Amino acid sequence: MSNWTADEMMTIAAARQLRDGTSCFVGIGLPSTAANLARATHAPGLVLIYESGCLGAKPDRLPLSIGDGILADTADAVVSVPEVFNYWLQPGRIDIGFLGGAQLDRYGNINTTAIGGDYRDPKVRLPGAGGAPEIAASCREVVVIMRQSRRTFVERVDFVTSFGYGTGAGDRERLGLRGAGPQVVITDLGILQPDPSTRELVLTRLHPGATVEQARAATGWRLRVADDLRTTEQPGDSELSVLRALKAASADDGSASTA
Amino acid sequence: MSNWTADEMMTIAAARQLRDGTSCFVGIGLPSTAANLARATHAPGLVLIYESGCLGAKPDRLPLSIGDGILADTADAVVSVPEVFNYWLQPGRIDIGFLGGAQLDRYGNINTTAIGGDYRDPKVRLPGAGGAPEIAASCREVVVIMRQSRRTFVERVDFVTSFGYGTGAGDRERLGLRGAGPQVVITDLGILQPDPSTRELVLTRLHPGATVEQARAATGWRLRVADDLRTTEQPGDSELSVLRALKAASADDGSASTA
Amino acid sequence: MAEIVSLAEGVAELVNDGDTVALEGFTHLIPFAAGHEIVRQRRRDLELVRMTPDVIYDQLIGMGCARRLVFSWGGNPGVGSLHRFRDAVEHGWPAPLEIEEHSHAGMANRYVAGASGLPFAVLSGYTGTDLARHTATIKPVTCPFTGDVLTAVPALNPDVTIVHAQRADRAGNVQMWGITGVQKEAVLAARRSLVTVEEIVDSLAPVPTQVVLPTWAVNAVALAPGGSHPSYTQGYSVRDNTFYQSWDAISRDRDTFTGWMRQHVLGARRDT
Amino acid sequence: MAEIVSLAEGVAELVNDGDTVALEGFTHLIPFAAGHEIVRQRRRDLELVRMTPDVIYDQLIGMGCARRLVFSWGGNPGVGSLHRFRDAVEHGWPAPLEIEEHSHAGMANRYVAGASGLPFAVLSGYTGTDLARHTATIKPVTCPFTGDVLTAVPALNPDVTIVHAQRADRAGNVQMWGITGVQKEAVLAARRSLVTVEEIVDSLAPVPTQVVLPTWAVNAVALAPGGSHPSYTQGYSVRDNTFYQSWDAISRDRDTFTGWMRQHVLGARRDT
Repeated sequence: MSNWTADEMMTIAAARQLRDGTSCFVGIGLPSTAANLARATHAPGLVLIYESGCLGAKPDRLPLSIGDGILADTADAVVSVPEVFNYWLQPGRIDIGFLGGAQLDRYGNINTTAIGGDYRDPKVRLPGAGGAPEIAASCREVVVIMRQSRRTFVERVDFVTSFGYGTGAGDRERLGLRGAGPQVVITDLGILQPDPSTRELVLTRLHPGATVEQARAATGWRLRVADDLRTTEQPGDSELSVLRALKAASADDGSASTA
Repeated sequence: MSNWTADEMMTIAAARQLRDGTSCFVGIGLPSTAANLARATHAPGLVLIYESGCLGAKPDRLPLSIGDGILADTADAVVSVPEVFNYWLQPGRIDIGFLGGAQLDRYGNINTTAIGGDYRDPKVRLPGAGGAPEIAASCREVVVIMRQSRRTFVERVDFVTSFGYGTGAGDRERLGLRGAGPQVVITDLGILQPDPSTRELVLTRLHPGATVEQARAATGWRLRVADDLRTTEQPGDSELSVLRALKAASADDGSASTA
Repeated sequence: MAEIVSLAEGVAELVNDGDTVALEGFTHLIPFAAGHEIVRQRRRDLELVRMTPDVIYDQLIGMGCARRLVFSWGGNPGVGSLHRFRDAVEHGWPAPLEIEEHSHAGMANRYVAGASGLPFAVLSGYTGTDLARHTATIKPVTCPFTGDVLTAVPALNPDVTIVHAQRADRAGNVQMWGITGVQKEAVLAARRSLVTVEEIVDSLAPVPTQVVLPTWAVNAVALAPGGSHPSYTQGYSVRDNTFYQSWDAISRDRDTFTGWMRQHVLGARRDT
Repeated sequence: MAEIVSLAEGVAELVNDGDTVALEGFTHLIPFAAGHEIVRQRRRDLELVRMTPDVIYDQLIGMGCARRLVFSWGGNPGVGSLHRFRDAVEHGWPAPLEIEEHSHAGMANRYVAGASGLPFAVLSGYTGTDLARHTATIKPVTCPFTGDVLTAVPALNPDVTIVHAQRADRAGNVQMWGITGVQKEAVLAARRSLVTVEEIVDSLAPVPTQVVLPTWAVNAVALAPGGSHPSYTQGYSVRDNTFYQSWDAISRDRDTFTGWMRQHVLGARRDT
């Protein structure tokens, strides 16, 4: 099983970011796929929290929405939507916020609202915020998973739906945001992480077969490369077979959505 | 069954105030006894709400506390304590707030906090507020049941735990309180109601056998008597037998308590 | 006490042109049958309120029932865009759609404030985002004890809230379970409420995760079996994910959409 | 993840002298066994927080464990006074007791704010009462949208909250049902939490009206069958109303009280 798609590599690299025994607030689409892959492989004790109010959901197939019945059926507790945001997310109880997005910028800010034109008269109207702004603000750390392209990885997002590092170091602290922000961004080409001093996203890993040139070509700002750039470990057979089984067992095409 | 105690007359007169099909937020002790008597006689559709979170409780015996198991077992819904106060009481959904008290004044203000001395160093320390301040503020109207004496019916309460009409007409409106306030006070001697113009509590009814002189002697202010003073209808045989059966079936001595 | 009515009666009595209307149900229990009845009764100028507009509001918007939308996530879950919603926002078809946009946390708290009889709710949210710059109903509020600055959002009090539930008893007490989202708050926040149910039974046996709405907190209950399709009703039906995916093609083109609505919604009752 | 410990270990590890401690349970599920363990371990200078102090705090106060009490109703439900509480407030025996007094609505909202990670909560309450004049933790707050003046109360965040529940599983997930009062909020608002349970089981079958606290939201779980007596645990025991009534006579006199505590609490374990 030595061949795989870039999407599979991305999902597997994202799943590896989730440590066993931690709690993860899961957006739908790519994050949900990766989180469920992690649960099915190295992190059986990963606690999945969905904004529909399902705490500790253990789906055996990928849900298409954040409110599929399988999530409630398998959850440790089902609570109201106000409760999941007020009692569980807001106080900073949740370790990892796992988000996708339509546009991401140099400082990890995410746009899922509108692209082009003016907010009142946009060129492309996206679904909007959902739970993302508070997930990005309150989780101890944020993991982002997004396909990389010059259109999606931009110098500055057209609309800040979810705050990353704003304009750089110090902004989160100034705003008094609880969580540490986007600690890692996983793409179909590699992994970006914030520079400890400037908070600018820097390429720290390339997936097997991808090149720095590809990554730079797919990034809308002058992408810096870490001195110790490393290569992601290729997907293991079990990772691939479990991922393919999960997707086969679900109606989900894994398309981007952050409900 | 033509003989009865003043307490029985008081409880029966109070029960008669509760219309069928209305909702009633019930304090423990005398209010709970009267509310359950009403449910067992003329008001089978009376909705009893207890601050423990029991909505539509239908106890077949008198609970000793507002949290007895029989209340949860028979309720239409059991909700959290924050919810019963925030979603059910506060918005003014509940028709009648049914309260007791240790001290009541000329304008229907109730004291269940402290008597004599200073608040920080009281002569007698009472249990305190419980749910009463917001019950008195938010229910559409308030019914008070209290044994009448010069010690308990005073010119001005030592401590305003639950606001009635303050210092008279207009105070509730000035404070923007949702409910209409204490519309009727039932005692072991008769019934007092607020004067429509001044809001001073006036004797409008005497229980059979009681006299205006007794009522005045048991009141700490110059008690005014309504021009159309009437006599309470005496307890019916069924009212008495049901009340006695309820009390026999319960551990409750009906002693004052507003938990 | 809730009145047991037909769905057509319930919508006719409770939903007026120009009303602020909330149809809630968080992926689960979305009241599609009621939404379709609103389309059939040709309500206009509605201010639609809903956390996740979903396909149901895509249909109401595309049929020209809406003047304004208050929401926090307007997509087709797991599929992508709501094309009628986008067409209204991007091109003003069939009519311009004014939007008031929040986050889920903000919308949930607005319903909580509405249900609690408070004019506003406090949360720690929107910080650093552009939402706060574009949405007038997001303001700072200062803690009188610590001086911390937090975010205030105003209460939502719809003229009418409509939700779908598993069942009601003959007295009009409503019982729902599974993912119950923000429905209790949405009903308690509203001036009037209509609940559609899968069945009306003699008595409501308690169920884990249940939310019970006492009959005296609801205006009307209407029997509408399958009334949540293509959403689902736990214990009665499963989510029709295939329909949600097919909606992408149906709704992408104005004529295809209109034809589909004429055939499946307007044509679904003879009186239209 | 919650650790399964003995009650003695749990109290020793989680409750320190000088702590702010909340033992909650609204008539139902009052954690008496844990309160008695606190007395046996001779904790001192505690700030006790509880909506309804009840007999459990009458015992802690009478045994000199408390420096301060934050509460909203300090009586013996259906019986009358808490004599040890009154003696401390009226005569400073066995030590002066500082009090911070609220209404139930205020206390409940203070726990809600604490559980929500907010510094304060907003309610419409205390209006016109003397409580607002004597309690510093009640302040006005103005709605930034309507200008309405409401009431603010600060969050409660106990150092440790202790509650009693029906059962837990071996992973430390906690399940309680019946009247669950403000326990979820009190546990989530606290820095540390201990839950005593009637039994520890392999798996938690869902129960109507249940509240589940996931193991990762609790610090420690201790087996304490009958640990709520003379309160009760729905499905396991009934409220001992006779004891509540007899407490009136036991607690009225200082020596009778002390003797009773020595015999039934201090003497109830050999290590004292």
